[in-house]
Amino acid sequence: MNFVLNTGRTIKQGSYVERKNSDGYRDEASACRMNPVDMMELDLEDGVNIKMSSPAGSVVMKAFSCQSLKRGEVFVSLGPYANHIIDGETHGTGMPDFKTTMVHIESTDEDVVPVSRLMEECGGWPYED
Amino acid sequence: MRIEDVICPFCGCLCDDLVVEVQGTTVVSVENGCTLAHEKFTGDNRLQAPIKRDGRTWHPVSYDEAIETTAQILLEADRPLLYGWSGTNGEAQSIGVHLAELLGAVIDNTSTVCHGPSIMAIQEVGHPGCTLGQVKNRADVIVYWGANPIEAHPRHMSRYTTYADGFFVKGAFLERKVIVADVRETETSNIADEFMHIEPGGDYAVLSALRAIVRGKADIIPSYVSGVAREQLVRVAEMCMNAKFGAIFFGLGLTMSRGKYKNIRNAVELTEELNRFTKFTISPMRGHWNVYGSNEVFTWISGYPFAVDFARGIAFYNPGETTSIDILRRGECDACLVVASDPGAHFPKQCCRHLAEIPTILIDPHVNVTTHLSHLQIPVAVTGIDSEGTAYRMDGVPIRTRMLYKSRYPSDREILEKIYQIVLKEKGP
Amino acid sequence: MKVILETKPRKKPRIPIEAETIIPQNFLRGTDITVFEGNKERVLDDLFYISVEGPAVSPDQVEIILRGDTGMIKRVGEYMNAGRIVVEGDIGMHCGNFMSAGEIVIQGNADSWLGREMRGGKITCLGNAGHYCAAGYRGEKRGVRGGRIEVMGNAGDFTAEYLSGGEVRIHGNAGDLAGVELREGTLVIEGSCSRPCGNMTGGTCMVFGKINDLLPTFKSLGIKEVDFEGKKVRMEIFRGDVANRGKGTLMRAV
Amino acid sequence: MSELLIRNACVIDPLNGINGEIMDISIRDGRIVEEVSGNAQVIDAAGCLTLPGGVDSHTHVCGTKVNFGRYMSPEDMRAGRTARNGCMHVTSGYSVPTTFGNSYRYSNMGYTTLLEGAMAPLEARHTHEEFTATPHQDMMANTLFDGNWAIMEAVRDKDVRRTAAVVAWYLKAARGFAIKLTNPGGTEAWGWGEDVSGIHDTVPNFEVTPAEIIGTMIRANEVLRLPHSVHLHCNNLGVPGNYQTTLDTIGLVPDLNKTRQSLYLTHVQFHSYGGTTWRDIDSKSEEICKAVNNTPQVTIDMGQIMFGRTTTMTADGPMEFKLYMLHRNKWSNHDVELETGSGIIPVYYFRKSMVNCVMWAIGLELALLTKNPWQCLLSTDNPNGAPFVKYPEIIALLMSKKLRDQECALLEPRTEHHVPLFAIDRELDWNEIAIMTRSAQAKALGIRDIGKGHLAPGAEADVAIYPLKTSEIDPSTQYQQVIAGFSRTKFTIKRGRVVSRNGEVIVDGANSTIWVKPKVPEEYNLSNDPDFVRKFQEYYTVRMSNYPVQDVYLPRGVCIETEADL
Repeated sequence: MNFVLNTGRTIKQGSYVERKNSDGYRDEASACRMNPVDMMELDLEDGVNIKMSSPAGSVVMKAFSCQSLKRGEVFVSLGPYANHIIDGETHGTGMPDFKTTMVHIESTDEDVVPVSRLMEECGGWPYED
Repeated sequence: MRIEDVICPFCGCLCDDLVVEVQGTTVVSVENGCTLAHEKFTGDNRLQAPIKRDGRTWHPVSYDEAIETTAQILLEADRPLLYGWSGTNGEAQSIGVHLAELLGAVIDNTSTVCHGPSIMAIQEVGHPGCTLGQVKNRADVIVYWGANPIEAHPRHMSRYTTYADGFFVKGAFLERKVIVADVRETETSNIADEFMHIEPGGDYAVLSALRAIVRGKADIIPSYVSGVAREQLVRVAEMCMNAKFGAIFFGLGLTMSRGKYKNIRNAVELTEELNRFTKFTISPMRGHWNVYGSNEVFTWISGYPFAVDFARGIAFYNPGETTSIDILRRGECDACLVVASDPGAHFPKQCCRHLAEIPTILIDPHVNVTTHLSHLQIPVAVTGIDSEGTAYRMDGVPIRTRMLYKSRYPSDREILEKIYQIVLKEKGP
Repeated sequence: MKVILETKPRKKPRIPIEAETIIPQNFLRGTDITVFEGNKERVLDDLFYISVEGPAVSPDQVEIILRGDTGMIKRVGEYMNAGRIVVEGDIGMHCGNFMSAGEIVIQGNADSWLGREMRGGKITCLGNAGHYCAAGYRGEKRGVRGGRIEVMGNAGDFTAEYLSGGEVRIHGNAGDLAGVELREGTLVIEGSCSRPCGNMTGGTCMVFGKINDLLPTFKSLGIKEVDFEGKKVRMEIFRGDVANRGKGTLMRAV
Repeated sequence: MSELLIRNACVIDPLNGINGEIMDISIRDGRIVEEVSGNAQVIDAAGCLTLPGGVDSHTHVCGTKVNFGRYMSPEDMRAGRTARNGCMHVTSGYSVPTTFGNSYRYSNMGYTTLLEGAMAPLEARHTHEEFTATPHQDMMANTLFDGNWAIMEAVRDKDVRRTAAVVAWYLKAARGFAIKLTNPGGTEAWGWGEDVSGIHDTVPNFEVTPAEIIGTMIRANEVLRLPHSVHLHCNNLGVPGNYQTTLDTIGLVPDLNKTRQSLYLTHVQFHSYGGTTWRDIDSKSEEICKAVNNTPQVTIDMGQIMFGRTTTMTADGPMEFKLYMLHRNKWSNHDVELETGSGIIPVYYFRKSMVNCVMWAIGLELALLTKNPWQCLLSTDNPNGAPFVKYPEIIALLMSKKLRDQECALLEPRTEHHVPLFAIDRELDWNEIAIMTRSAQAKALGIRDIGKGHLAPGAEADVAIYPLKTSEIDPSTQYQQVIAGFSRTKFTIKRGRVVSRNGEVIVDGANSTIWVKPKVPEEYNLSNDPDFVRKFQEYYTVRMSNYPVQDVYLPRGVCIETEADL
């Protein structure tokens, strides 16, 4: 099923801003809030893993129901998970489409990977302290 | 030790009324601050010493070696990018711009992924704004557009708007009307007197419609504009025109959605139109603490607030071309210095890939997402906690942050100054 | 005189070349010209195989042929006032900026800001053009003021932003907000576009394909027959943008 | 010890009564001295015109509003871009250049001391930050009090002493130099989108009039014994018929100080309009100059406009909005809580516009009709009337009737019937130009005693040597040489060091910031005043302890302490 992905700040994401390698940050940044009816249609339980994809890539997140979202719209706090599927195209403005990216969502058995693994996929190497 | 009137180094509100209790080199309690402030002050996740990566192993290096390596990487590059700057003070930012002009580098700040489009709009139509105290003391109508201060700027409403009593508005909560425009329901929209629920990407059309209504052309507006009923638009326009003092605050909902800076331009022009009837101001909700300071410092030195390209010696500016996202996406730069920010967390994957491909150096107190993409990280003191310097509030008011205790970390200013001196020596005066 | 510049292989091919010096008038004095590759100033010879055929006494007798990997070369033809440039492949950003006379032909695609703030002359792009094709400079109130830009393929977003004179013709589709802030002059889009002419204060825009998300502040004046290149075409005429002065004309083929 | 000897200088030093004498100037450790040793570095001035370093007593070069002018104007930055070169930093911009651009260009014109015309105390830190990035000039900041709530309350209570105490507190907090009033009362009214229309209007909610604010501040200024007088931007700027407001204001001024004026009226050109609309606007420079000639206790500056592109910026928020409604280009406004406001718009002054031509003529008329050059200073209210790089052209216009006639022939033809300029024959001489560009400015600002604006032993060694042989040039016909000469010094010397030479900047520079600290008795220290403190904490959004500018922002601060008469 296709959705419009919106990203933005959440207070929880903000409070983990200096601890981006923590489980708490991972949980918040990979939480995809969805309209409960959409979740029903995709047969998703609260907290199950989903795979979100766009032409730019795909990433595993967890789905959470959120009454206040309209059908067809999903919200993820800004961060590396959402950025895994947002394209770098800026339309000549310098700003990517962080608020209006079309994505596909399906259920998955794959796990949410830690932030450091996401960066490893980009060619980096995890630093563990 | 109890320190009063401490300035919070988290968001653009720059609240300066915190009371912080310090024991040795640890903050043990924070009064008056929001959750974000509390986390910022009490966080204990500092990187201990400079680290360097050789292939797949990380190992500690000395500050001197880290500084020397950084300078050499920058000197060797044909198109270095110096990115970030919002989490540090003006004094460090100033060295950064001078370093960029010396190197012929591109220097950009985090506006690129927050209010860069707001700046571009202001460059087209200007900015009727004010300091936050004007709003607090006078405003009877507040508009939050594509902004969710309860999550992003938790004390904005209590210090400056909805709940802040002022000289001419003694009972703010009762006397002030709040209008919220957003594409989703939020904690902020829940307390609004009027909530315009706009379809994603529809802000430009709604703003155009409001402008037309204010110009007396309500008759041509269709019955729904991007999901908002014409009746509501007329009602909102009248609330604004009848305000004694209105203030619009807008967030990334306008800067990041379809049309980008043209949305903000439209909002600014609506504000200008409203000034024919009453007093109206508009202000961006600057997010990342001292990001506005980086715009100010870049401007007085180079003439441009962000995305400045010194490749040809002179300063050149063109968002979409000289902005970090574009330079990284196109794979242009061949070295990157990241200061006081985290592009790994906030840039699209394509950009992160390029950061991993080139020598990327990170100057930041914490292990963050960019750490994993870097080849070298230099930990520094946190401005506002163990280092001091100037920061600009979202409304342009400059405040000097304090050093609460002396730590073992050097400041970013000291590190950058040393890098600058090495580069200067190499490049000649 | 014909100047052929063929690119040499580069170590870092993704670093843009800033080549505002590549304009016909500069070659009258020979090929001793420098460009920037990133922050390094290079002589033309470092980056191109150069061959010069025939003489010229004035710039209008100079034709420059760019050949090879030219997609990262920026500002070719900036401030050009005579002569001809032919790009056999793609061309980088800002081709033909501020150009006042002469001709540029791009056989491949053009990157963003093609013919930015052009004053006169002619640019033809046989492929697609990027964003801000025929647009204005940041902060400047007037964009293209004269001349003609023709794109045989598609153009990106903000096409002909701030158009203040001259003629822009897109044979394919244009992107979002085509003709935004249009003031004077003519924009013709044979294909489709979205939200055209936001905040226009004058000038004319004709769209022969589909208009997606027409802005709510355009007032339909009905359907009329309009002369277009000697033919009669039926168009729906809109006046707009009434969010602003509402003195512009937007037409949609019916 | 560093020594410098300037040989064979043709010196004009009006404050010391020297007019065109060929002499040597000796400099040791940044000061002028009687003589230097044989080891001194020697500069041969070869009979060139040598003046004290230029002083601009009203310019906008640093601070929140100036920087916003840059921020919003990438199109302005396209002009004037230079690459880094030696010790010169990158510069950009024409009408609002970068700080280094301002500094180098002023330096090339021989200016060594600048007064930033308007600084909101709340944002003073910003001004001081930019001062440190303006390396070649000593800097001072006028501090805005026009809409200050504590001031208006004290004025309402007719309490000159409390007014003085408020001024003292803010000047010290802001590290400011002098009192600036911009459209007094009008900026507070603008908080509600309104304005005042004359000096006897009442300011909404504060029950005071501009006349009362001006009158009380003039007295408070003398109570505090500040070096400079009140620096006033009159009400009704840019409005046809506003000359009456200006005359009313001049009529208010008592003569309270023997060493300088009691009121400084800035950019008076913008305040000398007759008529009732833009159609019948005419010049009232004769009336204004008559009043100035009869009121020696006032000093004015011209506020000359020059044709072309520039940016207007002022604390006068309502005026900028009116101007925006005329130009419809872009408009920025920035109201500052409890204090003042500001606005910025880009403008273009056209020769085709009769209004602009009248404005152009008025500025020149003010300089030519004011009898005493010590009372009328050369300025463009940079960049409002024109960027300061136009000063040499203005000098030439004042020195040459022939050049004026040439220019007048190009004006919109109706202009002649609206201005007296065409009939004015006066041509200023070198000495008068020296007075209007440095000596009178130093005197008006009250900085003569710290060694500014003159070249007697003890003075700061700020010297401008121009490639102009006054004995060989007739300025009334050779105005092109005059323009070229004043545009680029042979040498600009700042505190004994050559900072620029033939238009080239040769050292990095290190300026001073001059500020004023009035000492008041403890009972007048408002930090201890419960009412002041309570209102501060309730209505400002910055805590009182975070408000004052820290010393670290003035790395080379020069503090002028005064003993208040309280």
